[in-house]
Amino acid sequence: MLLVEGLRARYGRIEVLHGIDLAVNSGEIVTVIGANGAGKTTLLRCLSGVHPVAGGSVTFRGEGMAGVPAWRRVGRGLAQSPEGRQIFTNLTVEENLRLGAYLFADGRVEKDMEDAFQMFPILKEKRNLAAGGLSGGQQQMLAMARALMGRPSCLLLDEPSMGLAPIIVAQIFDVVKGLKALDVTVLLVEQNAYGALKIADRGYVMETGRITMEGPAAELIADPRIREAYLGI
Amino acid sequence: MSELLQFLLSGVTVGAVYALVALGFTIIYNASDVVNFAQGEFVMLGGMITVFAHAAGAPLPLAALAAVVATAGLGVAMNKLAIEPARGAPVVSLVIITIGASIFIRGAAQLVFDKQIHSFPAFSGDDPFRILGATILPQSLWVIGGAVAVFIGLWLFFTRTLLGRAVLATSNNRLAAQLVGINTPFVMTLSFALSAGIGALAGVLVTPITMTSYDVGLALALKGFAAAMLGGMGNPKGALVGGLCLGLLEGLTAGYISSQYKDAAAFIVILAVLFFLPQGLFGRKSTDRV
Amino acid sequence: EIRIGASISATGPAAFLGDPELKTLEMLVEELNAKGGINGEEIVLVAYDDNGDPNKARTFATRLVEDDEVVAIIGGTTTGTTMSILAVAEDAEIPFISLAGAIDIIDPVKPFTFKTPHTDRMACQKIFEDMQKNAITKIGMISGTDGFGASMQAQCKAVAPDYGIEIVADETYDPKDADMTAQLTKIKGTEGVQAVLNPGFGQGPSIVTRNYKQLDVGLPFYQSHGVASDGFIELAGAEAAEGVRLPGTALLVAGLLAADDPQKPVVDAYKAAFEEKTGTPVGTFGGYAHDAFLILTDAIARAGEAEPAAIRDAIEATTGLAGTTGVYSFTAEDHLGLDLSAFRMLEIKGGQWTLVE
Amino acid sequence: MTLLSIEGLGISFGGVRAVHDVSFGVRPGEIVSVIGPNGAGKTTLFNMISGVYQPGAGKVVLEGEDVTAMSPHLLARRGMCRTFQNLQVFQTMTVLENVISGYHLQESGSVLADLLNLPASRRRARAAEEGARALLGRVGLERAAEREAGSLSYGSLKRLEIARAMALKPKVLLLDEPAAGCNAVETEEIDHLIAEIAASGVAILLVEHDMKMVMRISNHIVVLDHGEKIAEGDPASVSRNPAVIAAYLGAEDAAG
Amino acid sequence: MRLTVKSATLLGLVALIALAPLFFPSGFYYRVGALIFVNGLAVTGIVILTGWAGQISLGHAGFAGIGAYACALAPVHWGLHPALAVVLGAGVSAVLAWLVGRPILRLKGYYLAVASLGMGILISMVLNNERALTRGPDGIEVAELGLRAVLKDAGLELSNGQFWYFLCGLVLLAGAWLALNLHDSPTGRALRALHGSEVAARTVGMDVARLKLQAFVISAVYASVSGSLLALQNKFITPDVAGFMHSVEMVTMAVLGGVGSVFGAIFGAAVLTLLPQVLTVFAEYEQLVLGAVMVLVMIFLREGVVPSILRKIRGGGE
Ligand SMILES: Nc1ncnc2c1ncn2[C@@H]1O[C@H](COP(=O)(O)OP(=O)(O)OP(=O)(O)O)[C@@H](O)[C@H]1O
Ligand SMILES: Nc1ncnc2c1ncn2[C@@H]1O[C@H](COP(=O)(O)OP(=O)(O)OP(=O)(O)O)[C@@H](O)[C@H]1O
Ligand SMILES: [Mg+2]
Ligand SMILES: [Mg+2]
Repeated sequence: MLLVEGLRARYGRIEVLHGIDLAVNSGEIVTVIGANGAGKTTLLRCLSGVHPVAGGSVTFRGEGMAGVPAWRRVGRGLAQSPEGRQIFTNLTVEENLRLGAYLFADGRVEKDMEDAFQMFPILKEKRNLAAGGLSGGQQQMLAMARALMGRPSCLLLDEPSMGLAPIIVAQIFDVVKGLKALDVTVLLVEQNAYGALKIADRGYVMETGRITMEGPAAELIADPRIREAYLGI
Repeated sequence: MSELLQFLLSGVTVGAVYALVALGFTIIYNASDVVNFAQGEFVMLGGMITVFAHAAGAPLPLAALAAVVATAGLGVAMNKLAIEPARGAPVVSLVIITIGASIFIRGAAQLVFDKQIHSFPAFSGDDPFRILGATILPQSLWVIGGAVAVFIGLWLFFTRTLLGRAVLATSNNRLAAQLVGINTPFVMTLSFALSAGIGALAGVLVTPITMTSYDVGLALALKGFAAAMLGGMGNPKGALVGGLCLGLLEGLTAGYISSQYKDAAAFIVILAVLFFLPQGLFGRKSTDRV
Repeated sequence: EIRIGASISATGPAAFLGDPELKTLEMLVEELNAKGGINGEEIVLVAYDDNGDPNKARTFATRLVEDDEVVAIIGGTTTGTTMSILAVAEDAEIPFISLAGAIDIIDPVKPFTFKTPHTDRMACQKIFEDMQKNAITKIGMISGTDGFGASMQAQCKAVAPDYGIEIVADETYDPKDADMTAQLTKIKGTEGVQAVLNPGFGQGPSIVTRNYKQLDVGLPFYQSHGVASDGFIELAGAEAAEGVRLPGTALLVAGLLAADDPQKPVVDAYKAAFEEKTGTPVGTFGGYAHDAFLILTDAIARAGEAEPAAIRDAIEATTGLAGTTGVYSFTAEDHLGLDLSAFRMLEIKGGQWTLVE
Repeated sequence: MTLLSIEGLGISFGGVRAVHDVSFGVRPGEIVSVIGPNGAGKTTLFNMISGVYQPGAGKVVLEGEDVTAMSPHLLARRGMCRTFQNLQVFQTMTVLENVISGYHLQESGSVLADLLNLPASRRRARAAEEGARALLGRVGLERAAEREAGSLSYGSLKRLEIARAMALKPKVLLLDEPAAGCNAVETEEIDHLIAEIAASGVAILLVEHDMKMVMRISNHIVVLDHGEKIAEGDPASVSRNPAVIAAYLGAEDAAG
Repeated sequence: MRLTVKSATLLGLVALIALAPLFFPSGFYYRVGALIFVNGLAVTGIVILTGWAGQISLGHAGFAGIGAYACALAPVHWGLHPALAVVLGAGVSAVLAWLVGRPILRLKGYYLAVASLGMGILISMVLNNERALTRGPDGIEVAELGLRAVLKDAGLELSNGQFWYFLCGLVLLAGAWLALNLHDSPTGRALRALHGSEVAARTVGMDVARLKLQAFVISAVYASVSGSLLALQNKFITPDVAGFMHSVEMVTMAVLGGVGSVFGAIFGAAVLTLLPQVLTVFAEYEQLVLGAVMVLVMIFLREGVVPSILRKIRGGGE
């Protein structure tokens, strides 16, 4: 589904990704974990096309993504729920959701919106409020819901559990797990490494711009190095 | 009484001119947070192209249409050549680019056309309508009608269409706009085409009243900008109301206080309004939280 | 070669004046060089566009004097730019012929500064003379707030009492205003107004004239020499402009000049040449530049050498030189060289300029 | 003795009660956590305490002085400082300068002295810089000192905010989700940092969704839901409170 | 590192001012140099206000107008020495800035721009319309400063052009030195901080309203002194000095050169002062080329010439 080979990325002249190799198979949930500043967000930004790639290649469903602008990738089914939520603060909650389905504005929008409201009832309550007025966690829910509105075939999630109450975190992980049934592929970046690894099929560990470990999630969770460095157990 | 009415009609005429120019600012602003200082040049081009096409033998309606289309095209070119290549630049830099573009367009217009003052016949003649002893020219009604029509069009566009929301979304958060699949370069192109077209339409409508020459843009843009800010930048309703208020203020000040300080009165009122409503009459408060 | 400098407002708010001025100068230099220049020397015109910005005008004047080493300067489309150039020219002792109206330019007389246009005070006097003839004693004024309008407004107010004229309404408009009906309504409603005078240039007076008609004011209406060109009639519309009077120069009524009028040959020649070259009708302002060039080249020819001091002396010695604006005779006390006789009262009738007698 | 006491604070937005009648107190050296579901009003409560919002009702009392709706910069003078849930760093300044900004009250003199670069002005600036470097060390950002703040990753920015707040040497420190975006190990480091600060006598008010952290370091927990205080007490009692479990913790997490 | 920015800027300026005359082909270039310094001074104020504090003003020409007309009026009406008139102008500008700044600095972005624009237009309108005092749009003469004569008596004979070149150069140096001092001082840092986040600035104890006001007043004084120098140098001044276009020009110079950097902004002033002189070779294409140059510079050096180039050399992020 998604194949990354030798991916390099820079900010100015400083290289922060030094050749990342990574593959996500169709229908899989893959998680990337790593310390602050390891380059996880940068990786996702390269995949969704909002940050230029300095080397290597990204292939999505067999097509090279070089030169394909971000908005077009969305049309091909690659959606991202970005770090820092990035919602449209001046638009209402409902408008945010509708724009989530911008490229697919047809009959199913209303239904998808109902689904989103069911998932996060609070959003329904606030549907006519400018999204900037939402609480941090509510905004995070909105970002997630908006990404789902586009019915992507592959979803890139950057720390979806950040700032959410424990009860909602559990729910988010359930939703992600549930996406599998809908045949949505997920690349999940998480600081809640434990939760992420528990629902993921496979995982990658990233350190200062390199992949240093990879394997089935269950193995990683048991790995003592990971337990010490990321799970704090 | 008839004096008061005449002052009001004068104010409405002028106000409608400002409103039309102000409306042109809203789209580009809504798409990019950039106040386009070349907006006045679009107005100038609308008038000048019509003048020259008309002089070259084209019937007035055709000349006007050509002017609007050509100016919209120029807006697109400006976006492609000057704004898009600077994508990601700070807003002030983009504003300076629009200032540069306006100097460029003015410089080109003075070469392509000339430096004379021009006009063309009013659409429905020059016989004023008389109302209770006061008069208004038919062309003023055209301008007022044009302003209202553009306002309604924009209002529907921004509140009723998904594309209109996509424009708002683009300025609110360009990154997020891309991530939901909005073709942001296209949104920018569209907004420049629309803004330029509206500017040109304004030029076509107001020229029989204000006349035109290669350098009318700046003064019109300045007043249009002030009007848009008074009403609240980005909101079509604000542009319309702001323009009319400004015009009425000038008319009434000229009539009752001092024509010398009518612009002063206008700006003092703007300052006073902003003191109480920092976002203008209808501007929306930013809802970002900490 | 003889280097002549010019700083003209070919663009900016006074472009309406400066543009024909610059074109005129360029045309005349070409003509003169085609005829072999002055005393066999080629004329080189170093012309800069000062945008109507006095600060730029001063910089260009410095450049003309220090860098281009010109022997004389023509220019200063507006009074503001003229005053800036004047200071430089006087310092460097370079003769300078201004194209702007204000009386301050030559009053008091400065050794190296001359000017070709009538002063705005003279325009007021000419207009008031005509009003006096028609027994008008109370008038309303509506003036542009640009330098031209404001200066003439002040001069007219100063000389009005000499003609027994009282200014009972005094309104202004910004040069770029779209509608002046409010001001005109106020004037119209003022007790006892018998005529209205509108000093200004550019599109303002055309709009005022149209609004005047729109409001059906119906009183005698005077414009200034600032709009003395065919373009004004076109913009205001023949119908609205009907009956408007203004002081103008021979240039506008070239066809009506008597065969023995001393100005006739100059006027005809300039009109023909300019209109052929640019395709636009001549106007008063191009005429000012024409006369400045004429005075300067005439003086250089008489001086026999292209030395600033000699040129200055020769200019001051000019007598009976017919230009488009009038017949110039300078003296040590008079650096304008024109009197009221050169101004002609014109009236627009049926879309044409006619002489008022 | 309570250092900071909140008495009946409330506010509403467009008719919706975001916070209603919340009261509690914080003593020096104490860590009080405010927890609750998303949208419960925690950040809004912080905004009212720190003077960003004007409370619709109630009082904020700091060291016996009524400081309700006082401008944040005056509160800072009285020893209150905070961090933000939605990052508020000075993006174009260097990381070091961001922290030095925290010394503003200690280092700033008159503008005139600054314009003329008088020795006094320089001396203060030097002292601030030394202090700032030390603080960067404590949050693990010493290596990033000269970088532009905008180029840091999310988690690093969170820590930068803490360092900046510490620079004020506050008496009361409000931390809004300091560990968001940090993994378990990094969270633990922040944990220790907070505990250290509290140990030096600073009263700490903490909002955090990481229950492990909250339970570990809080002396006292206040639970909000729908803007109202639904429970309060020590960690053990709160985590057993059925209302809290239902509204916030969920069955699973309460256990682990 | 940062100390070198300051000393590099100052050394660069000193070298430029001192050495440039060696290459002047004629006296005219002293005039251009002096204009660059005058504009550079005004723009340095803009750097403090806009570049650091992030507050946009489209009305600073108004303060230049006050400075200029103080020099035109005070010596005539109150017999003040022109040098004291400069101080008076700066004082009036500062007081006005303080009064106006308090209400309008609450506004943000374009709203502040339009409010300051209104203020500038009001000032320019008074200068235009109060003929009795200012002699209206045609302008007014300004008294001779007289310092050149004093220098001559002291044995230092300079041409008019040279005198103004070095005087304006010295004032600019002083202005740049003060501004650079400010940059790294607590106040300067606070200004830059509130630009980044006003809320955060408040919570670390910065009195944001007061800081903005200080920046506004300081930049007004810069503009005022620059206007005074222009008036004294030209010995004649018109209300154009207070016009909207002059305000726009100041901002344009600053942004073009790099609004966050004193050297950049002065560089921008130099470019935009020189360009019209260079572009005269394009005759009627002048405006066209000027517009194109501005657009191209901003496209390729989007943060302004100097900061963009520095960043390219250092190789920082985008
Ligand atoms: N705009 C930028 N300019 C320069 N460097 C940047 C920029 N954004 C990020 N970086 C650097 O790139 C590296 C990777 O950052 P990134 O945001 O991808 O990390 P991350 O793994 O997502 O961290 P976190 O868990 O804190 O979100 C970091 O060293 C960071 O400082
Ligand atoms: N400016 C505002 N306009 C409208 N509603 C607001 C505004 N600020 C806060 N609210 C509402 O008040 C409620 C409380 O928000 P607050 O940010 O305090 O929640 P929180 O407890 O911090 O949540 P989280 O854990 O998600 O950060 C929310 O429902 C929010 O929508
Ligand atoms: Mg990240
Ligand atoms: Mg919160």
